[in-house]
Amino acid sequence: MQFELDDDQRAWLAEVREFLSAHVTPALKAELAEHDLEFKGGEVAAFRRAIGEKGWFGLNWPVEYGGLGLSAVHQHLLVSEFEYWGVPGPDLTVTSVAPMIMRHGTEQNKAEFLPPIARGEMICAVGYSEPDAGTDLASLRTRAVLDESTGEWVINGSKIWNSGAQRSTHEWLCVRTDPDAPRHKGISVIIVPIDHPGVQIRPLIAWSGYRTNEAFFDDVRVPATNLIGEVNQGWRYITGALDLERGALTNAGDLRRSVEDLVELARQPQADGTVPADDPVAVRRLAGLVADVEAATLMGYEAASLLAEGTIPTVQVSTEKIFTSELRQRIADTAMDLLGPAGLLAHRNPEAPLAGAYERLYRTAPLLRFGAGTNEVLRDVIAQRGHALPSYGR
Amino acid sequence: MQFELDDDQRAWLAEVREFLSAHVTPALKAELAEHDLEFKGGEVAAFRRAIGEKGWFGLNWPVEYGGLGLSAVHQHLLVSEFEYWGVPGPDLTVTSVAPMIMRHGTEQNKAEFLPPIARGEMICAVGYSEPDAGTDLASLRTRAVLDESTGEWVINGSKIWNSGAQRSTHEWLCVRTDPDAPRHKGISVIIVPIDHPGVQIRPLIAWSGYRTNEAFFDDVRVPATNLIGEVNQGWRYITGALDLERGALTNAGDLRRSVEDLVELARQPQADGTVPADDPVAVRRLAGLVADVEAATLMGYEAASLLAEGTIPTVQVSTEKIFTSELRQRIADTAMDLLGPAGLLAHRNPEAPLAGAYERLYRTAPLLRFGAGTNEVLRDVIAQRGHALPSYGR
Amino acid sequence: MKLVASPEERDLRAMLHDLLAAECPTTLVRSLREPGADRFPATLWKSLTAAGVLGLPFAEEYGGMGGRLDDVATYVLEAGRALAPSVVTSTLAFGIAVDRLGGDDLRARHLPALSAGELRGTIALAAPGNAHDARPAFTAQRDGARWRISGQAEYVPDLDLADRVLVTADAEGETIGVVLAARADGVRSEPLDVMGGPGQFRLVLDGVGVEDADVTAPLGAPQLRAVSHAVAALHCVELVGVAEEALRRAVEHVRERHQFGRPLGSFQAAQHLVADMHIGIQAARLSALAAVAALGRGESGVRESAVARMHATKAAKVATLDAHQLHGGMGYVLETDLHLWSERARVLATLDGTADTAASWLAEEVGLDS
Amino acid sequence: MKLVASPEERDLRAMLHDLLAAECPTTLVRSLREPGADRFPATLWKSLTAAGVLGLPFAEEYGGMGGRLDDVATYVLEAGRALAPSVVTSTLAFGIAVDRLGGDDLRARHLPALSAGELRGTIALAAPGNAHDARPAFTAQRDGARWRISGQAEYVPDLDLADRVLVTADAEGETIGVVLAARADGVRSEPLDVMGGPGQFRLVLDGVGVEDADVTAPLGAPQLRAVSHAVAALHCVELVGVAEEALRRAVEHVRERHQFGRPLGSFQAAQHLVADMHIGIQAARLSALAAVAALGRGESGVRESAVARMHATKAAKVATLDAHQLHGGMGYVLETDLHLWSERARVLATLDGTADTAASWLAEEVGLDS
Repeated sequence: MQFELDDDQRAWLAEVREFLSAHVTPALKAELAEHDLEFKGGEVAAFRRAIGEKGWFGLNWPVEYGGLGLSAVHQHLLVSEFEYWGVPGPDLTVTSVAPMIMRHGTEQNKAEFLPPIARGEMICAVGYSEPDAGTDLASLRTRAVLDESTGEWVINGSKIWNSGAQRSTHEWLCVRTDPDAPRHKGISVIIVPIDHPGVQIRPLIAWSGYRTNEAFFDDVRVPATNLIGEVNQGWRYITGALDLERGALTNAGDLRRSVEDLVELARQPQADGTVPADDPVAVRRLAGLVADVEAATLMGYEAASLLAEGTIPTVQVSTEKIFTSELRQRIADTAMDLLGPAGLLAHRNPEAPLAGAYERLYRTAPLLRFGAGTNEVLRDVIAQRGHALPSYGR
Repeated sequence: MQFELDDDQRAWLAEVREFLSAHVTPALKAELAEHDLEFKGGEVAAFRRAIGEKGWFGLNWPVEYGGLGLSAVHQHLLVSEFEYWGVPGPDLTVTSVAPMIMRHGTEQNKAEFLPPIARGEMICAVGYSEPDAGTDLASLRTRAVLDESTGEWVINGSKIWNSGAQRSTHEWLCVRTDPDAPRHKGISVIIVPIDHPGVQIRPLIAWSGYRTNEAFFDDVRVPATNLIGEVNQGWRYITGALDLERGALTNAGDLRRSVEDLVELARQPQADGTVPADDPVAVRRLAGLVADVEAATLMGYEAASLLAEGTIPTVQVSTEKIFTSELRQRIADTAMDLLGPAGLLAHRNPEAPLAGAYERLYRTAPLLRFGAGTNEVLRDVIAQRGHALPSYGR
Repeated sequence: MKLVASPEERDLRAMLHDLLAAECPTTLVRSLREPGADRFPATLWKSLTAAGVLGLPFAEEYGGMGGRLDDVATYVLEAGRALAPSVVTSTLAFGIAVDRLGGDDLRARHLPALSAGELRGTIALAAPGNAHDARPAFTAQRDGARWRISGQAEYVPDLDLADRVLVTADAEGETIGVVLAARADGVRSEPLDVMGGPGQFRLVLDGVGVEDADVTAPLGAPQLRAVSHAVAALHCVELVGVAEEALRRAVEHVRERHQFGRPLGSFQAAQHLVADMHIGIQAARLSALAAVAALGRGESGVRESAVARMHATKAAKVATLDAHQLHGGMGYVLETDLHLWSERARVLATLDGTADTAASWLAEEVGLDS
Repeated sequence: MKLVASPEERDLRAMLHDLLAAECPTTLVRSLREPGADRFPATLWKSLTAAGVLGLPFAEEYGGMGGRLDDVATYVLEAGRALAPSVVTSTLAFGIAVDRLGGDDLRARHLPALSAGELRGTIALAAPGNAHDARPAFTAQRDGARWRISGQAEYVPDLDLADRVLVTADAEGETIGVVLAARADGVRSEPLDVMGGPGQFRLVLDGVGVEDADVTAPLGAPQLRAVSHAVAALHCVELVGVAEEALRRAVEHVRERHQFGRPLGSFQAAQHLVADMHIGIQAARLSALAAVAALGRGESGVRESAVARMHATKAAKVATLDAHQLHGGMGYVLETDLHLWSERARVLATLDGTADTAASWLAEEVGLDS
């Protein structure tokens, strides 16, 4: 095991930081604070173009697919650093969808979809969950039927938690193509352009202020070739993508920043003149967070190292996902405790410490405990896949 | 709700304390420290006789059965106070076994067994668990067959965690009397004198140093009238007894003492001159324990109040049992952390703080998390009985 | 010692539960926090007045119900469950402060109107984030026959709706209580935009003139603390109500929602989350009611108040956050309302002091202050 | 950065695992702690020597294997799992201290014998319960050509088995390292009866005479701390091994044990206990190895050591106690051995400092010391 960055990794990180120094402007931060990820055009869009120009959307793709051929560790370093700076980097389209197309897609899938993804022109919303099937993806009911006469898939159904649909170009849509097969066997993945007739998006606003969506599909028709890989094999593709998604979602870059900022804030006098860090109990809690972020960071490096060796580290990523999501909640709660009443001030209040970052984090944190696989299901995964305990029939 | 002792309760508590002041001698404490509860005769035996003379073994029994007819709250006050003083009080025989005989026993059962229990002459070991059936009592296999020719039950099988058998006079034995009935339906309770031929006791020593036993029954014969209540109705009797047992086991009197002693110890200079209570982090942890003991105490009063109204407060007692058993582990761990290396010293070491009480508590604490119904099963009970969540088929 | 509700207590709770269920739906709660909305719940206020809630703890001679502080707790528990607007509790807190700190005259002038629902009040008695710190935030200076009050206090609840506000002021070394008209000359109120919407204010007094009749006799710190702890203990009870409702909603959700072909609530992991919420709430409920009882008996109650806060803040935060976990996405979108309880929990868990703050009160009580 | 074991690391671990599985059964562990037993595991010692364990981190010129501190960690992890007698780690700690603090002469005199398994040692470098406090416990006074060493230290491991002990002494304001013969005149050793049986001692020196050749050059606090933290970090790795074995045993038990007609391990509550043990152990394992790596690279490593202790102490205590929970009564009786790991966990979680102690090191590192 090597616990230090090697020369190549150090140089890469320096390049990423240089890019961020140049492109993370106050205007970009202001737009993000105001619009989160929801704003079409403007500073965020320009920032995304700059990332695309570096080729970083496909940084860990093979060169043959237009990627840079860098390793999962490079990817991890970049994503963590973007998180640390609080800016959006490569999203699920490049980190989870594209790898599955490379691994399982037909030659036509690859030719048709990978180049626009690499250019940042094709962005997918991920259509897995349905109103009546949350974590239990395999019970999904959105149907796709092949119309032999036109060679088109005809899709009917609806999806929920369809995040980013309002700024996406396509759906990476999970559908049932064989209603008679056992639950996991009749599922396929189909790419659906979001501007197609019959697709409708309804916003859902989360506690965090984040916008997600419901998506409705009413006799939506797409070419047969929009099916990814083989028919009725979709379960494998989405579970693979989910593992990658969990990996991408569970870097601790933003948590490191949150804790560093909190440590710094705790050393400053508050409005009433008290300094939180003068209280040894507060210091003890902060030290606990620092130690947890260090462990989370190491978990991230371990998962990336395993990915770089070609394995999908399901158990490690589940561990990391649980650990970081519960840590996020501890950070938010500790911060609000330390800041006292001032910590309740919301972000538009000019007196809010760090522009209300922790008040917001408290509202954001719950999502990652249940999102991307509930922590309960992932604990089952650790026990069953990591320690060969028997399934209890879920 | 009344959060203060009333005059009657205050007078009762004063009487209990007066008794303890008179009878808890250094000799008694020394014997307890050396022999725990295991020593036949001597100071503990004399102490038990004194309790019997007060009539306190049957303090909450109806007067018709030779009891004092006092309430469950009186019982609770006494037991908590005995725990606080660190001396054995009324044991399971009087707090769980006898009430079940009163409630479900035949007239002959009552006449035969209750008077000697009240005098402290009949002490039962509780024979529930078997080597292959721990928490899952209903799968027990010890058999009792009625020999019609002699009118005797013939018993074969074995029991584990048969605590106190070495100083008991009888077994309160749970046996299968109808092997063809569904699991919970063919179970009966039979009283077996421990000195009967065919009964054999093998010691098992626990991590705490406490002695428990395996008990073996090889063609043991007892009169048909030793059957408690009705045949094949035993499941009801033992679950009722178990609820009472949990209530009796989960008073927080000893925990209150542990925390008070620890607070006091933390204020004294240690061998190296440092005072644990000078460290605000240590103080914060101690304050947490104090707050927890207060809550545990209130839980105990609530359960006793409900018992006094005639209900068996299953959910409340489960709550209290989980809370106090996990608190016990926190107290032990906190104490060892606060005392540092000196906290590792075992009780025979003259330098051990408080005669190694916390080193021992650390070893004692695990028992009550899994004993008397594992905390996992009791959490199921809270969810299913307290909140009507569906059984998952255990 | 009898920790079972009496029939009277059960009846009162049931009555208040039904009243709030009927007249304080979440649609009302939500509408009151809309930007620019009138924050006063006029219809509900009327019903609560009619039910005697505003006069619960005051003597009958002042138009009150002659109840105990415990009865106020019964209301506040249900208020927490229903997220009843805090102006009711703030007004009760004002009344309790007047009752305990003022003389007959102040009582007679305010409590009857208050019990009749005709007067709304609030208090600024303790430091924000520390109910045990009752040092006066204001100063009082003699100006002829009047007093001039100056200074500022933050996180004063419902100041926008109050007719009167009770503050404490340092009058040349002595602490006095001062009852101000909330809209008198020299009173400035600035909204603080906190989690969960409006309701907290900065109160700035710039030489506000008051008569001797509006001022209490000099007050000792223990006397002031007994009031601020009583209010804090009631807030602990409110936290318990918030937690109970979050638990109830979570249980209802997992009973109904099916995943993997069975109710979510049949999974042992879901059941254990529920059990842990239940355990935390039990600890909080008993210790919060014990604190109210002690303070209602006129004891200093610091120990009980500290214990209550340590349990109630934790139980309410855990219950609301774990309710989110049990609801999944379904509880995370605004339209399903759960966040309303989560925000109330976090706000109430902060204002009178966090668990760490309360632990410092408790440490002092048990001789562990160093 | 590559957090995957190399083939060489995997091979070394497998070899040590097999060796200890064969030669360090719990019967041996138990027999060494019987009252009055000879605590030296002669046969195991021979095998470990033959496998090169005693010389792992030392240069080949001193008869060592020329390995890194990370390789010692590989041994210690397996030692934790097997509860290998601590005399091995104590001797390695002595060697590491001589290697890092002593000059060529001290190294040449001790490391070859040590690598060959012919010399046993221990150290008394840091305060009990605080690896970061490396102030000398002894004083050294000039007595002609010799030094006279006096003072006492507690919780010195394996002093009964050691030939040499390295202590630090205050020599008129400068700190020097001193290598003593453990049975020299004036050396007194008193056993401390700690949890889990013998193994810790009070070392009392009453004017013990040593030559200049047995004394190091003056040492700075950072240099001393680098050694005490290296040893503490290795103990963290040992805690991880202890935790891993407790988890392994618990998993084995719940896989085999049936209750309610199904394996205990099929209950979700059991699976979640296992998952939480796993998560804690992962945090501990990675941070402990990171600390060893940092200290092996010659960095101060205080931050990493603190992080490792905070995770490893918790993970090992939780894993052993939850293993008891999963075993129920079956793991609570002495004859099933589980308590051996539980005791080792609690002892190791105490000696170099608790999580709270380590947190104070970390706070200082991140500028939070007040």
